[in-house]
Amino acid sequence: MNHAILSLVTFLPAAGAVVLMLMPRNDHVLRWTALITSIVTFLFSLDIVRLFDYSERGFQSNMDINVPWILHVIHYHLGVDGISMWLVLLTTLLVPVSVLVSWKSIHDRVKEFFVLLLLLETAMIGVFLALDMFLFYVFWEATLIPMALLIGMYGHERRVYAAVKFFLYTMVASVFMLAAIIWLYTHTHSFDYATVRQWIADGNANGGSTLQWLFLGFFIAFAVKVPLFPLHTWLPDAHVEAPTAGSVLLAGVLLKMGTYGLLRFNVGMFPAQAAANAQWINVLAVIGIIYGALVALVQPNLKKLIAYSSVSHLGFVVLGIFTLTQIGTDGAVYQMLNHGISTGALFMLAGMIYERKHTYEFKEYGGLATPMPVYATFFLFAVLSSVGLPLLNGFVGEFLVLSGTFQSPLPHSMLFSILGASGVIWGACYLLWMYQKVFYGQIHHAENKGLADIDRRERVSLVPLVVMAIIMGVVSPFWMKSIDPSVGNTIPKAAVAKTKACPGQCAPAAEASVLHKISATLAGEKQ
Amino acid sequence: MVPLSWYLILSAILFSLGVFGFLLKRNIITIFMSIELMLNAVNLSFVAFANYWNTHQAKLASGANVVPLSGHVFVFFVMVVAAAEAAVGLAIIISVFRTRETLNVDQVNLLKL
Amino acid sequence: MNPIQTVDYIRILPELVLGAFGIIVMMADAVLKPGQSRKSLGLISLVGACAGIAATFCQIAWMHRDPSFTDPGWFGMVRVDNFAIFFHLLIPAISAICILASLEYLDAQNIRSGEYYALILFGTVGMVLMSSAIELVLIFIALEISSISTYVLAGYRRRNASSSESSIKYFLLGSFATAFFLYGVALMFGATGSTSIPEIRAALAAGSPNLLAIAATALMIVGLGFKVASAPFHIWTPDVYEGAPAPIVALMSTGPKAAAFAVLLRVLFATTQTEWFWLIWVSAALSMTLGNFGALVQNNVKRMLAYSSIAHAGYLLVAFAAGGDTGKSAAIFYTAAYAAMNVGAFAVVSHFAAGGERYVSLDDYAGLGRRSPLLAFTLTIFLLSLIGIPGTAGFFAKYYVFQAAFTGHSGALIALGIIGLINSAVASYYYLRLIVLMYMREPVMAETPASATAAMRLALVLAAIATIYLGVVPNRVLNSSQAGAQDLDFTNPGKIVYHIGQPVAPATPER
Amino acid sequence: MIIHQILFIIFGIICVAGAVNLLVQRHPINSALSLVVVMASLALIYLLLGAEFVAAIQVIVYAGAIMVLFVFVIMLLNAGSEERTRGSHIALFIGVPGVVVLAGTVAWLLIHSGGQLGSVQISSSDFGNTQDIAHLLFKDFLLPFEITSVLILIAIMGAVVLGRKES
Amino acid sequence: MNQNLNLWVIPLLPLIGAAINGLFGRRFKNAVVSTVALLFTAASFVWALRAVWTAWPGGGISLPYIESHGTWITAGSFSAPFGFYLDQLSMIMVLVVTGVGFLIHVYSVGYMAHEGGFYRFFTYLNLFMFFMLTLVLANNYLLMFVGWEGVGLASYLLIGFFFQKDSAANAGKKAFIINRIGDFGFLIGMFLIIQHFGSLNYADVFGKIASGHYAPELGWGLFTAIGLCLLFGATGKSAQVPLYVWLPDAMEGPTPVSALIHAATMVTAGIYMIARSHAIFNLAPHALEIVAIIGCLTAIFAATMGITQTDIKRVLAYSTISQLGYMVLACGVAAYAAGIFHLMTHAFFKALLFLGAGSVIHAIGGEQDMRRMGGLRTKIPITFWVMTAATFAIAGFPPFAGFFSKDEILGATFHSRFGGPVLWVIGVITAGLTSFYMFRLWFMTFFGEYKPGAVDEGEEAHAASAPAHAAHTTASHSHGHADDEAHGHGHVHESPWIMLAPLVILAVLSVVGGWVGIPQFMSGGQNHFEHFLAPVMESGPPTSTQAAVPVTGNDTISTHAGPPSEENAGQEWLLAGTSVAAAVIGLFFAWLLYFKRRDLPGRIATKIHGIYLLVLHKYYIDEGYGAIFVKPLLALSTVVFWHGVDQGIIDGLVNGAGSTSKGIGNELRRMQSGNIRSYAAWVAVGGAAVVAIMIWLGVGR
Repeated sequence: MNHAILSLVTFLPAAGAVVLMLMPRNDHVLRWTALITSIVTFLFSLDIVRLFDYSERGFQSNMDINVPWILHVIHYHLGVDGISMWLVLLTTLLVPVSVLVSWKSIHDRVKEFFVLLLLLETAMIGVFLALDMFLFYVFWEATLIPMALLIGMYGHERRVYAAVKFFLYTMVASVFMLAAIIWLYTHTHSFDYATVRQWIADGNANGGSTLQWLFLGFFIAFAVKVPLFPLHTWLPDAHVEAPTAGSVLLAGVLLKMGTYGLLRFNVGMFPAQAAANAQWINVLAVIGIIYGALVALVQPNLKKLIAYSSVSHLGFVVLGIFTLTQIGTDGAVYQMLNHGISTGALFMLAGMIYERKHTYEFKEYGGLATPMPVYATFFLFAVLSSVGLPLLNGFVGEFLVLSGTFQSPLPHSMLFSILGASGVIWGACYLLWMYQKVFYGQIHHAENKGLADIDRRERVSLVPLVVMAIIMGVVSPFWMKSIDPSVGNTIPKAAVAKTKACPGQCAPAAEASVLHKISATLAGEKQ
Repeated sequence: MVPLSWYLILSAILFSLGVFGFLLKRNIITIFMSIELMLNAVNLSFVAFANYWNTHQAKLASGANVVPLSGHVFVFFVMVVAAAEAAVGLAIIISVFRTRETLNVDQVNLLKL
Repeated sequence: MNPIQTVDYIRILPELVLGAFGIIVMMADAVLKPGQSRKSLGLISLVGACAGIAATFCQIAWMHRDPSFTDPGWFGMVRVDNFAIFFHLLIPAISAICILASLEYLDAQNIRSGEYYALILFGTVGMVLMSSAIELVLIFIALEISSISTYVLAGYRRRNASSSESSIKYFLLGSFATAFFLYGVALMFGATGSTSIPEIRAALAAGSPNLLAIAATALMIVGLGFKVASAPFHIWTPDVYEGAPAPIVALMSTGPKAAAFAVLLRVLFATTQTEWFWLIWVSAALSMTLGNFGALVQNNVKRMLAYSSIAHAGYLLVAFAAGGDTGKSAAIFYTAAYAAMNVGAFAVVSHFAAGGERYVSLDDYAGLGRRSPLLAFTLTIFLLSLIGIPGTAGFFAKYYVFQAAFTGHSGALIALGIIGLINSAVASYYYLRLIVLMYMREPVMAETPASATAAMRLALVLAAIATIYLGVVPNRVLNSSQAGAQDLDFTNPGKIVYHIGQPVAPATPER
Repeated sequence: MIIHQILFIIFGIICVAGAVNLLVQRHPINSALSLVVVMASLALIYLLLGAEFVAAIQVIVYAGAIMVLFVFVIMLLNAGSEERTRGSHIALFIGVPGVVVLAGTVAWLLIHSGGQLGSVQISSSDFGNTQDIAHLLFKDFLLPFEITSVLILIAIMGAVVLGRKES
Repeated sequence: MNQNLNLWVIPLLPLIGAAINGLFGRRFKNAVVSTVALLFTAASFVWALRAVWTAWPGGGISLPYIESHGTWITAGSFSAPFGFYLDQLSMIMVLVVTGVGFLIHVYSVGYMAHEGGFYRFFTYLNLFMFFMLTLVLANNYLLMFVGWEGVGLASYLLIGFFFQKDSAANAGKKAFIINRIGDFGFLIGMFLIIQHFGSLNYADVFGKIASGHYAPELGWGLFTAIGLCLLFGATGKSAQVPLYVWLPDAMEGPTPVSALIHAATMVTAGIYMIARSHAIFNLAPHALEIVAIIGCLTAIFAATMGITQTDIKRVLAYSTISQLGYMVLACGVAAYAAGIFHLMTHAFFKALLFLGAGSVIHAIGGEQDMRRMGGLRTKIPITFWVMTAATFAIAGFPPFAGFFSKDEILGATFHSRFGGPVLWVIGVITAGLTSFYMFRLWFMTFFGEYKPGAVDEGEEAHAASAPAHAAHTTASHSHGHADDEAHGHGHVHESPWIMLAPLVILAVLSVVGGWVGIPQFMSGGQNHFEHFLAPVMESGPPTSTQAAVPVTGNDTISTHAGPPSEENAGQEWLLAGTSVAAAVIGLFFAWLLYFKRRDLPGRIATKIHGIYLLVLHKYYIDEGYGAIFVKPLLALSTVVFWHGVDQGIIDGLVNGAGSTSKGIGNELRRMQSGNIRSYAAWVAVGGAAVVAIMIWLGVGR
C-alpha cells in the first residue's frame, strides 16, 4: 500500500477524468464528481505526510515505486522527498479549490472543463513525483495541453493568442530540456535521476563545457516556466485571459514546476554549473523582482497586475535557489508554497469579482469595500500574505530567501540581497495601490453599489487558503522539518565550498574588505 | 572493340535528353514520351552491363557466379512496367484532358503554393 | 522435386491473400448494379486486409516452426524476416483503416465503382512485397504496383479537375523519379554484377569504394527519396495530397511511404553509410525545415498535412543518418507511429471534407469541438501526436529518433538532432492552430457536419488507440523494430520476437 | 572489330538525333515518330551487344505496342502543336543547368571509370539466347514474373476506371 | 527565576479580542464590541502589571527574564523562536503601551460611538495592541520585526479607516509604504546580524558583543553598518527625516488612533529599537553621530512646520515628529534612558493632547481647522483644563512632565561629544518653537471668540493659495461626522465622561509623570528613572573592545550614566534655566500674536511671503518626493519597462520570430509554383546535387 500511494495520488484525478468523460452531460453531477474526486485525492495525499519518514534525508524509500516501463531503461519511478511532498499537497489543495471557484463561472462545456482540470492535476502531481527523467518529461509536457486548452476554451477575449503563446513559449523551451535528457541518457544509459546525478557527481562527463550546455538546456525550459525575466511575457497574457481556475493553477502550481525543476535538476544535478552560473541567474532574478514589481505598479488591469507580481515573487524563489545556501533554498521552497497559496487566493478573488463585473479593469472598480465587506477582508488577507507580512506565510519565505542570499558565499550576493529586499517595498507599493483602486474611495459606478458580497461557496473555497496562509506563517517548522533535510540533500556542498575557496572572489573576504575600507575611511576622518 | 564507356555515355546522353524533354516540352504526351526515352536509356545501360559481365566472368561475393543475363531480364521487366505505365499514364492524360480541355502542362497548375 | 516448396508460398502468403481478395472484389463489382453503393465491396476488402494480417500471423507461426523460414525464398527474391513481418503487419493495417474511412467517403463523393477497393488491395500487395523483397527487380515491380495503383486512386474523383491534376502530377513526376531509380539500379548492376541486395551488400563490403556504386546509390536515393517525399524531392507532395481523395491521401502518405522507407532501409544499409551520411543529413535537415515552414502558412488542411508529412520524412531521415541498430530501429518504429497518427488525421479530414471535398479549409474546422466532439477529440489526439506530445506515438517515435541521433556522440548528429528538436517546436504552431480552431473558435460553417458512420468511428478509434498505445506502452513494437533492425544486415538468422499468445520476452536494454 | 565501332557510332548518332528531334518537334506525332526511331536504333545497338531477345522485344513491345498506344492517344485527343507558353522559368534557368551538371558528373564518372571497365564485345553466340533467358525468367525470376500479373491487372483496371465514361 | 511570568498572554489577549470582534463583531451590538475590546485590553494591562510587579528588580526574578514558546522560523542553522523578553526597558514600554492603550480604548468607546464600522475599529485597535506588545516583548529582532510590521499594518488600516475618503486611503497607503522603506533597512540590518552572529536573539547577539565574540577586524565597520541600517528602519517608523512625511497625513485616521499609534506608542518603536540595540550603537560612534544629527534635524524641521499649520491635528502631528526627534537625539548622544524617559512622558501628554483635540473636534462637530475655533475655554472647560496641562507639559514648564525629560535630553546633548553645544542650541530653539506653536494652538482654540464657518481674515488669502490644504479641510467635513453636522455649529458641547475620564487620568500623568526622573542636581537624590534603567543600559561595551577599536575611546561612548559631579550642578541649573526661558519666550510670542495682536500673524506672513509659503507647504517635501521618485518611477515603469521592454522588445522579438517564420514559409512556398516542369526541375536539380555531392565526397575519400 505504501508503495502504491504515490501512484494513487497521481492517477486518481485522471481516473476521475475518465469517469467524467463517460458520464452524461448533467452539469451538476459533473461538478460534484469533479469536486469529490479532487477532495479524495487531497485526502489521499495527506497520507503521504503521514507516511513521511523524517529520518530520511533524500527520497522516501518506503513510498518509492520503481518498475521498468519501456525497454527496461525507461522506468516508471515515482518518489517523494520533503520538497516534492509539499508541492504535491499544494497541488491537491488547489485543485478542489479551483473546482469550487469554477462552480458557476463555467457553464458551457462543463464536462470538458473538469476533465481537463483533473488531467492537469495528474500531470502536475506527476511532475513533482517523477524520478525518471523520461517520465518527468512526459508529465512536464502533459501539463501543457490541458492548460492551453483551459485558457483557450474558457478564457476571455484574447484567449487564443494567450493560449498559443503559452503553448509555444513553453514547448520551444522544453525541447532544450529534452535534448539534454537524451544526451544524458546516451551517455549514462539511464534516465534515473539518482543514477544520472551520481554519474555527473563522479565526474564522468568529460569537460565542463558539455555540462554547461546540459545545464543551459534544463535551465531554459525551467526559466520559461518560472518565468524568469526576460522570458516572462507569456505570463501576463496567459493569466489575463485564463479562466479563474486556470489562473489559480497556473500561478499556484505550474510556475512552481519551473522552480522545482531548477532546484531538482539545475542545482541538484549540476552543482558546479549552478555555482558557476549563479551570478547571471541571480542578476536575472533580481531584475525580475524589481522589474516585475515596477511593471505591476502601472497595470490598469487587476489580473495583469497579479501576473506581474508573480514574476516578481518568483524572482525571489529563483534568487533563493541560486544562492546555493541552505537557508536561501529552504526559503525558496517555502516561498513556492506561499506563492501558491497567496497568489492562488488573489486569482480566485479576481475571478469572483470578474463573475460579477465581467471586467478586470481598475477603472470599473473602486469603493467595493462598501458593498462587499467580506470580500474585501479576504482580499486584504491575500494581499497581506502576498506582501509578506510577518505571521503570514509570505514573510517566512521572503525573509529566508533574502537572508540566505545575504549570506551566500557567491560573489555579489550581498548586493543581490539588498536589491531583492527592495522588493518588499515594491510589493507593498503595487499591492496596496491595487487594493486602494479596487476597494477604497467612493463608488463611481452606480451598478457597483448593488454588488453582492461573496456567498457561502466562495467563502468555503477561500477559507482553506486563508487558513493555510496563517498556519504557514506561524508554524513554519512543521514544513521545514521535512524541507530542510531534503534541501540539504539537494544543494551542493562541494560546489559552494569550491567557490568559497577561490581566492579574490570569495564573498566573505570581499565583504570584509569593503567593511574594512569603510572603517579605514571613517578612521581617517576621525584622525 | 567498343569501350563500354561509349555505350554508357550514349545511355547517359539519352537519359539527359529525356530529362531535358521533361523540362522543356509543354505537351503532356511528349513529356511522357521523354520519360520513355529515359527508360530506354536505362535499358541500354542494362544491356551494356550485361554484356560487360558476360565478357568478364566474375564471382560474386557470395561465391556464386555473376549472372549477366539478369540484366536482360531486368530490361524485360522494365518494358513490362513501361507498358503498364503507358496504359495507366495515357488514361490519366485522357482524364486530365477531359477536365481541363488542354494538354499543355503549363496550364495544369490548379494546385499550387 | 519441385523447386518451389510450400514454405515459399507461405513467404508470400499475405500477398497471395490480398491479391485473391482483390480479384474477388473485382468480380463482385461486376455483379453489383452500376449505381449501387459499393459498401459491400468495401467490407469484402476490409476482410481481405484483415486476412492479410492473419496471413502474416500464419507466417509468424511458420517462423516458429521452421528456422529456415527467414532464409531467402523464391531463389533469393524475398526474405521474410522480422523486418518484413513488421511491415507485413503494419501495411495491411493501414489499408484496413483506409478502407474503413473510405466506406463513408465514397458514398459522400458519390463514387460508385468497386475497383477502388481492388486497387487498394493490389496496391497493398505491392507495398507488402516491397518490404520483403530483397532483389531489386522484385522491388522495382512491387514499387510500381504500389505506385500505379496510387496514381490511379489519386485521380479517382474524375470529375474533379484538381483530382486529375493531382493524378497527372503524381504520375509524371513519379515515373520521372522511377527512371532515376532504375538508372541507379542499372549502375549498381554494372558495379557489382548483381541486383540482389545481399549480394550488393557483400560486394560493396568486400570491395574498395567504387564510384559507380556511389553514383548508383545516389540515383536510387533520388528515386526512393521521391517516394518518401524527402527534400529536395518532396515538391510534388502538397499538390498531390491536396488534389487526391482524402482517404487515399491517408493511404499514400503512410502505406507506400512506409514501404518506400523499408526499401530505403534495405538499400541504404546495404551500402556504406559514410558515403551517404552527409547527403541524408542535408536531406533530413532540409525536409524538416521546408516541411514545417511551408506548413506554417497553409490554409488547406490537406496541404498543411502534406507539408507536415514532408517534415516527418525529415525526422525519419534523422534516424537514417544516425544509423546503427538504434537508428534503424527508430526509423522502423517511426513509420508505424507516423502511420497511426497520420491515417487517423486524414480519416478525420476525409469525413469533414464532405461531398466534393468542399470543407478542407482550416477555417471550416472552427468550432468542431462543439459540433462533433468525438471526431474533434480524436483529431486532437492525432495532432498532439504529430506535435510530439508525450503519451502519444509521435512523441515516442521522435524521442527515439533523437535518442538515436544523440547516441552517435558525433557533433554533426547532435546538431541534426537539435535542428530536429527546434523544428518540432516550430511545427507545434500549425498543428496547434487546428486544435485552436476546433476548440477555441465558434463555427463559421453554416452546414452542420454529418455525423460519422460507425465504420468511420471505428477507424478513428482504432487509429487513436494505436497512437496512444505506441506512445504509452510501445515495448512490443519496439522489440519488433529492434529485431527488424538487426535483420537488416542479412547475416544473422534473426531471433524471433513475434509471438502469438505468449508474453513478450523482455527486451534487452538499449546500449 | 572496327566495324563494331563504326556501327555503334552510326546507330548512336541516329539515336541521339532522334532524341533531339523528339525535343525539337512541336507536334507530338512527330515527337512520337522520333521516339520510334530512337527505339529502333537502340534495338540495333542491342544486337551489337549480343542481346537478341531484348532487341526483339524492344521492337515488338516498345516500338510496336507502346508507341502505337501513344500515337493512338495523340490521335484520340487530337492534340495539336504545342504552344510555347512560358510556364516555368525554373525549368529553364535552374533545371537545365542542373541537368547539365548531372549529365556532366555522370559522364565524367563513366569516362573516369571507363578505363577500369574495359570494353565490350560480341561474345559467344549463345550469350543472350532466348533459352537462357527463359530459364532465368521462369526459375530465378519466377516470382517477379508472376507478380507482374498484378501490375498489369492494376494497369488495366486503372485505365478502365479513368477512361470509363461517367455513369 | 523559576517563576513563569507567561508573558505570551500579554500580547495574546488583545489578539483574541481582535479575533472575536473581527469574526463576529458584525453581528454584535456596539456595547458588546466595546466590552470585548476593553475587557481584553484591560486584562492585558493587568497581566502586564502583574508581570512587572513580579519581576520588579530585587524580586525573585533575575532580569532580563526570557521565555520561549517553540520555534517560529527555522532553516539550516538559523532559527528564531516565539520568545519573550522582559527587562526594565520592556517593563516601561509594556506598561506605557497597555496603560495608555487601555485609556485610549476607553476614550474611543465614546468618540467612535456614532461612527460606522465600530467593530472594525476595535478589531484594528486590538490588533494594534497585539502587534505593539509583540514588538516590545519580543526576545529577538525577528519577532520584534513581526510587531514592527504589524503595527504598520494596523496603522495602515486605521489611517484608512474612513476608506471612502480618498485622502484617508492615500494616507494609509503612504504610511505603509514609507514604513516599508524603513523596514527594508531593518531587514538588511537583521541580515547583517544573522551573518555575523548567527542569531537574532538579543541574548545571543548582545552576549556575543559583550564577550567580544565577533571578528575583531570586522567589528567596527560592521557595527556602523548595522547601526545605520537599524537607524534607517527607525526613521521610517519614528517619522524621522527623511521618512517623516507619512505622519502628518496619518492624521486622516480617527483621533484616538492618532493619539495611540501616531503619538504615544507606535511611532516610538524606533526609539525603543535603538535603545534596545544600544550595545550595537555604542560600538558604532559614527552611527550614533548620525542618529543624533537626524534627531536634531527632525526636531527643528518639524517644529518650524508646526508653526504654520491650521489643522489642529496636524499641528500635533508635527509636534510629535519634533518630539520624536528629541528622543532620537537622546539616543544619538547615548542618553538612552533620557530618550525612553521622554518617550514615556511624551506618551502621556501627547496622547492627552490628541485626545483633547479629539474632544474639541467632537465638541464642535468634526471641525479641525483652528481658525474656525476659538473661545472654547468656557464651553468645554474640562477639555480646556486638561489641554492646558498637556500644553504646559510639552512646552517644558516645570514641574510638568515634559520639563524633566526634555531637560534631561538637552543636558545630555550639551555634555556629549556627539552632540555638543551646536545640537544643544538647536534643541533649545526647538523647545522655544514648541512652546510657541503649542500655545498658538492653545490660544487659537480656547481663547478669543468662537467663529464657526469663518476663516481668519488675515490668513484667508494664504489659505486660498493653498488649495490642497483647503481641500483637506473640506474633506474633513465630509467624513464620518457628517451626521453630527446638525448639532455641529453653534451647539458646542462637552464630551461624555467616558471620554473625559481618560483625559483626566492622562492629565494627572502629564503633570506628575516626570517626577520619577527628577535629575540629581535638583532633587539631590538619584534619578530614579535612570537608575531603574541603568542595568539595561550599562550592559554596554566591555573595555576589551577598546583594543579592537582604537579610534573610539571609551569616553566617547559614555552612556551618560554617571551622575554629574557637584561642580557641574551650577551648569546644569543654567542649562535647565535656558530651556525654560526658551519656553517662556515661546509662550510670550504666542500670546502676542494669537491673543493680543491677532492681526499680526497675517502681516508677518505677507511680509515674508516666500518663507511663509515654503513653511506652509512643508518645504514642498511631499511634492519633491513626488517629482523626484514617484513620477519618474511610474513613467519609467510604464513607458520604458512595460511598453518598451515588455511589449516592445521582448514581445516584439517573440511575435517577430513568429511572423518571420511565416515570412520564410511564404517565401518557401513560392517553390510550389504548381507547374510540373518546375517540379521536375527541382527533382532534377536535387538529383544532380545528390549525385554530385556523393561523387565528390566519394572521390575525396
